[in-house]
Amino acid sequence: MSRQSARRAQNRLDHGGLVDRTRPISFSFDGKSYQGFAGDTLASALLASGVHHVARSFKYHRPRGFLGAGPEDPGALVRVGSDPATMVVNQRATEVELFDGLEAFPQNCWPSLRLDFGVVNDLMHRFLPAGFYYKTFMGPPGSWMFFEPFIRRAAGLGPAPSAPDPARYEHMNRHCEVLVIGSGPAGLAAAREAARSGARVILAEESAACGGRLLGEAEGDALIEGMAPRAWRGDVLAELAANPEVTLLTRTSASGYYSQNWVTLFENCTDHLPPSEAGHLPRHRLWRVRAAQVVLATGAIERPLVFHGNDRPGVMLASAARTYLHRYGVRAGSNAVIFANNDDAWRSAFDLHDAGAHIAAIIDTRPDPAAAHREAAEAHGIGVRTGATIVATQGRGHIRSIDVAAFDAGGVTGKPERIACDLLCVSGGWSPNVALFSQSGGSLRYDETLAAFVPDEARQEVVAIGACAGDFALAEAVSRGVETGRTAAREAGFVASATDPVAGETRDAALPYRVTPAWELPSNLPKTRIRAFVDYQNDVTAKDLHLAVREGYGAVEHAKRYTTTGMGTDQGKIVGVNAIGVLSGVLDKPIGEIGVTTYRPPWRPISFGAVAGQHVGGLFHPRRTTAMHDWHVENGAVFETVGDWLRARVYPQPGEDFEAALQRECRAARNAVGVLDASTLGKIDIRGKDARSFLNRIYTNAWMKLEPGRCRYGLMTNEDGMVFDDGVTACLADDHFHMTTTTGGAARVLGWLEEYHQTEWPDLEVYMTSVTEQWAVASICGPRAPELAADLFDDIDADPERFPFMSHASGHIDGVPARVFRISFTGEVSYEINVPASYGLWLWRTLMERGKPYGITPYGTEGMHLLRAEKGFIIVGQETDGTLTPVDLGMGWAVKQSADFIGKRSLTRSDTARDDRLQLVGLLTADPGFVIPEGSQIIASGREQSPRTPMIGHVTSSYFSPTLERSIALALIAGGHGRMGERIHVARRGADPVPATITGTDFLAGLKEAS
Amino acid sequence: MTRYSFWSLLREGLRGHDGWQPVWREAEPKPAYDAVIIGGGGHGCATAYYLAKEHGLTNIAIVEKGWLGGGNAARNTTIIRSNYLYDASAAIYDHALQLWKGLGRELNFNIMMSHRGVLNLAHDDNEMRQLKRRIEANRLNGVEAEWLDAKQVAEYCPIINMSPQSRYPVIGASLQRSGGVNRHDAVVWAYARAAHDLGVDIIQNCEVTGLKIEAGRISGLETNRGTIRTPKVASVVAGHTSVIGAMAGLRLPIESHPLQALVSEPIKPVNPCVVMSNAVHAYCSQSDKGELVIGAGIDAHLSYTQRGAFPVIEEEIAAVLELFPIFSRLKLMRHWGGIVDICPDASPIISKTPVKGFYLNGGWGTGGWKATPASGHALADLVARDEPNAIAAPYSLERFTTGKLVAEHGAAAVAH
Amino acid sequence: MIDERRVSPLAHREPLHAGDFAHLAEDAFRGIVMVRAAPIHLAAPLQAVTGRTLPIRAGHADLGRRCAVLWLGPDEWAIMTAPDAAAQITQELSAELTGYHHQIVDVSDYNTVLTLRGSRVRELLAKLITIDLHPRHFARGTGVSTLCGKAQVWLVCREDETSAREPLFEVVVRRSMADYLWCLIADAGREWAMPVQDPIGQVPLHMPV
Amino acid sequence: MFRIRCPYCGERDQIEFGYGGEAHIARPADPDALSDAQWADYVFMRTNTKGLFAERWVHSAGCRRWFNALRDTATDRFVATYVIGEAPPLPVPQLVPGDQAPDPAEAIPEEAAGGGQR
Ligand SMILES: Cc1cc2nc3c(=O)[nH]c(=O)nc-3n(C[C@H](O)[C@H](O)[C@H](O)COP(=O)(O)OP(=O)(O)OC[C@H]3O[C@@H](n4cnc5c(N)ncnc54)[C@H](O)[C@@H]3O)c2cc1C
Ligand SMILES: NC(=O)c1ccc[n+]([C@@H]2O[C@H](COP(=O)([O-])OP(=O)(O)OC[C@H]3O[C@@H](n4cnc5c(N)ncnc54)[C@H](O)[C@@H]3O)[C@@H](O)[C@H]2O)c1
Ligand SMILES: Cc1cc2nc3c(=O)[nH]c(=O)nc-3n(C[C@H](O)[C@H](O)[C@H](O)COP(=O)(O)O)c2cc1C
Ligand SMILES: [Zn+2]
Repeated sequence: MSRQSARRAQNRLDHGGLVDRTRPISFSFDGKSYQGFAGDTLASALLASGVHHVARSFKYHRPRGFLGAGPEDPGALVRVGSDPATMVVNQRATEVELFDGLEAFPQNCWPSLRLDFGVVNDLMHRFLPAGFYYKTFMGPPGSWMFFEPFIRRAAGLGPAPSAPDPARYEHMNRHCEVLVIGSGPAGLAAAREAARSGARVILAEESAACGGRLLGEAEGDALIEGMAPRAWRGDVLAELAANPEVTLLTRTSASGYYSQNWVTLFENCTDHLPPSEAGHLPRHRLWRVRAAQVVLATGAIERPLVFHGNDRPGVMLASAARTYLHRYGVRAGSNAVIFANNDDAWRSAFDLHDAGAHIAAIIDTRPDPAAAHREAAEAHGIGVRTGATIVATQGRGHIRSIDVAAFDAGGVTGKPERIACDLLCVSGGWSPNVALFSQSGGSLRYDETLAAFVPDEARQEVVAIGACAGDFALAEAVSRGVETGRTAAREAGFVASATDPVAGETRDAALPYRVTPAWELPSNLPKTRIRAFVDYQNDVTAKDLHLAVREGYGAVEHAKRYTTTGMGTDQGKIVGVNAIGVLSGVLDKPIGEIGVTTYRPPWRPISFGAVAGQHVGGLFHPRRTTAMHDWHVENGAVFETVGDWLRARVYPQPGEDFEAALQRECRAARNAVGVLDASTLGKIDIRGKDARSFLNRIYTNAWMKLEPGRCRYGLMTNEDGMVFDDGVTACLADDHFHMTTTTGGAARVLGWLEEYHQTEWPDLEVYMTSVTEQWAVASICGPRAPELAADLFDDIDADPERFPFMSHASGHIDGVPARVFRISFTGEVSYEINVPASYGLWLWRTLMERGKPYGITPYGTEGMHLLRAEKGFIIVGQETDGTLTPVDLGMGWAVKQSADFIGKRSLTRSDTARDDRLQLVGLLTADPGFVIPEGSQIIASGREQSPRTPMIGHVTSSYFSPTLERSIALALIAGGHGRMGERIHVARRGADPVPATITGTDFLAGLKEAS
Repeated sequence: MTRYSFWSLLREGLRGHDGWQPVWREAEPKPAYDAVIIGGGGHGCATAYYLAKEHGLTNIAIVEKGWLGGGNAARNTTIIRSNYLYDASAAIYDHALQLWKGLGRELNFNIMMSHRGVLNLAHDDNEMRQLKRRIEANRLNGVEAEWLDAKQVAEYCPIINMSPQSRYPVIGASLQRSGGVNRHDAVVWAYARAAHDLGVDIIQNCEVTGLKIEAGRISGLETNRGTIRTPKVASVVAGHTSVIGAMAGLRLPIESHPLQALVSEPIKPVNPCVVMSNAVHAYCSQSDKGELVIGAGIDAHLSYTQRGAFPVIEEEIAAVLELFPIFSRLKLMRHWGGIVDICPDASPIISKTPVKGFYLNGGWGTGGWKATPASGHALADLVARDEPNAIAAPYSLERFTTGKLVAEHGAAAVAH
Repeated sequence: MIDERRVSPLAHREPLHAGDFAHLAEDAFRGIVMVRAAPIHLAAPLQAVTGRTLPIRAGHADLGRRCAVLWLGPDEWAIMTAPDAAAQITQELSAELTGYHHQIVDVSDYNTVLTLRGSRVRELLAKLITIDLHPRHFARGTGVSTLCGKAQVWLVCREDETSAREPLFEVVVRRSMADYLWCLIADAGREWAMPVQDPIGQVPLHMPV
Repeated sequence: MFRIRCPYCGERDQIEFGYGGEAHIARPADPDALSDAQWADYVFMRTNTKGLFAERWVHSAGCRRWFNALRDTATDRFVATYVIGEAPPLPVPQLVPGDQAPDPAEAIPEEAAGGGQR
């Protein structure tokens, strides 16, 4: 141990607490190295070395120390780590566990913790009250844009990380009969009893060790079931550990309480370990627990008092001082003042005194503290001031002294007296930790005697016990724990003893809890100078709350939002009730009527990583590949994603660019044979005697007469009459169909069919089953496709005469079963060959080999798009956007009049039947070399107007057609079907509109006529 | 009303801030008003303000069942943009954007309107095609919008994951530079203060429980604080539109869904703009206080609880980590939900109804914040004149009967 | 003998081991047949063709060594069988059901089966599956349709012929999601040092300039 | 996150289900006989009840069956689930005027409770 740190660890006791003095740990803070022990937090270790000032507050950059000793602490936020990928900002020093080599840094200060220029905000504080920014910076539109960056830079706490996180995170789903949250005496007793029934029990404890307040208090003559409390705790933990149905989770906070007893638990798995010891564990784990019964034993949180100067480092909750003492063996000061409005806090004076500290004074705002305490104080030689308050404190980075004076309802009455101290223990009473109870939907009630909100009516299967329920006595906590554990197990259907007596007496070391609230304490200073902090993180003072009320923001939710009280990373754990108390004083309204602000999850900040779990990076969303994928990769395909599918888009050959490859592929399909991997098309097997009538109701066109062996193209519309999918369906037998859908629409269509069948027409005898992935599909097309097909099939006659367009056949290829459809999306003779998917790669390789003599060329989705555009076929999702009817698309021929179908009625609504709707047409630019950018808007005249130019349509697809050797485009144009031959213009940014002529959509037809 | 300015702040600073006046004073409901606005959210307060200011109707009241601005106004992620596809949408949202620009000054309240730019990312060609179509339509409609290629995206927002290996590689984006965010609560307070200053009664904790209709015409309303007589009622209650509609016997084309949002802990400025992605399904900006403000899709089920299911939050965060892997160690600080009123065509309703004197403003769904000034402006005009102006006309209830929907789905697939 | 021309969805993956804690492998080319019919019509023919009893309640499965029947819905079952048996079962069952409304589809190529063995498999799966996997609720003989990560799967718990203590879990997944699921499960097994698996699909995409 | 009782599979987590909106809206037998307004009523208009509400769900990741549920949309409490074709086990108020409807959580006998109870 270096001399420096030896000297600095002056506040460490040589015995007591859970720290392991045989395992020293070195760490650094703000560039200086220190030593602590295994079991320390960063806060306890720094306190042991006499360090109080560790942070700066949000707005005024005031020095902050340790107010609490756990997750409730609002101010002691640090950055842990220096690597841009693994550092963590805004960590509570009171929760960071020490490990060897830990590096922590102050944040929100510049250039250093001690000398922070941000302090100008503090000097200017008179001009920067709550909401000051609403009242200024309102010049011309640009003025806020000028000031905003300064405000933004001054705000925020820690710096943003700058490199991706290498850590892993995961979820864990669990079901249990009883979930116990919190492992104080109440939670331990409940978990033990529930577990004895054989029920599955999860006990979640936020801290590194179980025991709750048992760890933070002197044992005195307290007993639990006849044993010393820590020994009892040891026994219970051993019993729980031995039970295989118990999951005991430490460093695990219940973070959210959702519907039907679904609770998330946030487990820190490795943050407390040096990186070398983390092994394969995830960094954090989010448990997603469904519990039949939940027992909330989350304890209570002490609150500070609201008085001038209450925010200096060295001001600490009375209970936190005891926790540092008894759990960590650290005496947080050597000359302490205790300032409280309740009897409980006096224990800090006695415990610190017993630990060798000098107690400079006990100040109680009440005239009548417990007589027993007063006697004990006298016996210890501690001066006591009752009916008094602190009117000011001194000390820059650390408290040096306080001024105490008598007061009454009218204000300060006596002359202030200065008392030196290096620790000020404050207590404004205890607030049951009701956050989770409230999240569960339970209501709260203000309890006048406890001066706190307590759980009232539960809305889910949840019970609050112990301090969380406002039962602050140890005996009560244990007996309620025992009883609740048993009932919870019974409610969950397990047998738990109703009568087993507990082993022995339980009694407290503390006096019964008595408090007299004093929400806002007076000072003798001029009002403008008083700064009594309510929210220590966001720098909200009592005065800010007064201002809020004066300005009409007196409703508790308005006050919160106007002043930002409770909106920091602590979410007002410590200060929430104080703010309400202050408001109640200003508004002169009972606290119960003011109410609380809404408790929202998470109870404590939890990492984004844990929330996302494994589902990030390569595992974010699946990428689906076809059976032929490997071939595409080996042959240099570039891909695109369609839905979740990866599809080969073009296959550029060495030296070829995208466009050249595309043109080559399309020419091959028109002149020889092209082959496309069409496996991703949705496929649905539909069977039943009513299958036909079912299709007739689903598709816009007629299906009653389609013969077995034949195929038909169909459109589907929703009830609004708008096209949402299309595809070809083959009739395999009179009662048996093979439907295809778009790649992206497969799941939706199957769902659609099932929905209508199950909910509207359950009387129809029809079953559907997805077969999308049963079949791998290679589609060959082109003038030489029949020759290749003839070579290929064992037992199907490929001749287009005998195997005509829009028919199908089943047969074999080299003995492999195949379903072949003579359908075409390119205008060329095509064979869509389906084989069982495991043969997909084989089929593809076979095609490439046998197709060589015919000039087979694979083409990708881009070629497919181009080829079909030449033919004028639509792509749902490219030509359509959910606002087009079959008629708009020029497919009125596919709309039957004979019978109803989904969406039919919508087509005749007055606005849907109008003929000036957008309609699908072809476009030929005057300049055949000019390819219109897709998405271009179409205007009537050759000049844009100002300020706005009316639009008459837009371009949906556009290519350079290798077949026509010119550009072509598909477009939607208002009333387009009636405007054939009309000249329109395509608008362009920064250039003149381009003239083009409206044509039909089938560009190949034009070609045929011309030739 | 004390005017807010740098100087008044200075003066009050020296005197302990004793001189500030209430932004509005609580009013007791009067027995009768010339018009009553139900709902004290952004749209309701704006409506009252414009009614008073532009139409001189000052004997009016806003009745709010809870605290002013406590509905979606309090909960929204404040994304403001006007680059909508259709003419009708461009007209109203751009009108709003123009009004936002001078609103702080007009209302003498800094609403922190930050025109920091909104990026809509494209991850595949189809998205690119759609965005380009929209940008072109915007341009011709006189709405500011531009296309950024991948390199420009990386320059504009350097923290976006630009790896071509990622599941949703970024291939470009549309950018509206004048889009941005503002301070939601301030907007409500500012409108309320200005309306109050013009004589409007602002009545909180006053829930409308029934409408009085006589011979097909509105004559007043019932509240938990008594009956109010009035010839004109405008319902501006967002998620509760169907509930008020039912009081007039109307079934509406609206479903109310939870929409959730969340904030991270505050950090120093890192995200310079608003980033939205349809495919990944999330959006993210950073507030002036430093929290990342994140949102995404609605919960599928109907609910009035202002709560949604946690998996939506999980997916939202996973999506944000796809766009910004560097955020993984940041922490979720709070998440919450609002009740949004979804119309089938993702466009709002600003309409007369079969009941004379009863006007509806609703169906803004996940994206009505940005419209607040224009929505209030158009509704005020409708209430005053009993005829929709050009901006409101396309948003009548009739469109669901005739089929003339304003289908902005394509343009608004991600909630915001 | 499996036809050598066939390629299974996970042919590019080797079995993974994480000590005794978890083993992951593909059981390729299993025969799988989807059956839809009314239970009263199906029970006897199923017995006749496969020798199995028709499970009629959610979560129930009749798991034989060669042939297993899973309840998937009130009129929907899956038959999982040997690689070469599916076609025959399809035919025979269709024949038996002639005259009744039914649908029988061979989906052997649609799916593949992942098998998981080892002492921590329940825990591993619980990272990805929300149903209750405690042995009291998910014992041998249970089969359900549920979600595993983002993949829809059938999860079956059955006797493991290689271990008396631990059951064998089968996860049936559609072929295009198999690689995703494989990698996801391997990642969930990281805790027990299961090797890292990179998902396929890291391929060149066309990036417009 | 809800736990929903599928009438076929029992209780499963919400993520396994898809939502289908208001229940018991029968598709008109003869749409052509309807006026534009009547048709619009079927396609677009919804009760959107605040309170006890009959709605449709589909167990999409499980048995793929559609079913109906009664849920209180003001509290998210599930009251019952039942198969398609069955009448709701409790009368479902249509056009609930605001919050004046009796609080269904109070009005519903415990034994009618389905989802949410063990
Ligand atoms: C999480 C979330 C994120 C969003 N993000 C964006 C975004 O980024 N950009 C965007 O443009 N939009 C966004 N929105 C949508 C936007 O918030 C809303 O469209 C808009 O705020 C609705 O208008 P409002 O402000 O008037 O509504 P509200 O603030 O909800 O006002 C309606 C008021 O009516 C009151 N009311 C209801 N019933 C009664 C009654 N019976 N009697 C009296 N009063 C009643 C309510 O209490 C409420 O105060 C978001 C919404 C949510 C929930
Ligand atoms: N005399 C007094 O004035 C007074 C006041 C309050 C408490 N107490 C004492 O405190 C004890 C109360 O026992 P208890 O068991 O009710 O409470 P406890 O405070 O002993 O234990 C609560 C436990 O819950 C944990 N916890 C809180 N929130 C959590 C979360 N979200 N997730 C996981 N863990 C969480 C805490 O870390 C803590 O360990 C008794 O010993 C009682 O005498 C006394
Ligand atoms: C843009 C925006 C920023 C917010 N920032 C914070 C914040 O910094 N701290 C906080 O606690 N809550 C923040 N909130 C959330 C509110 O506290 C609150 O949850 C929200 O207004 C919904 O209200 P409720 O939770 O009271 O129901 C923010 C909300 C919005 C809309
Ligand atoms: Zn089911």
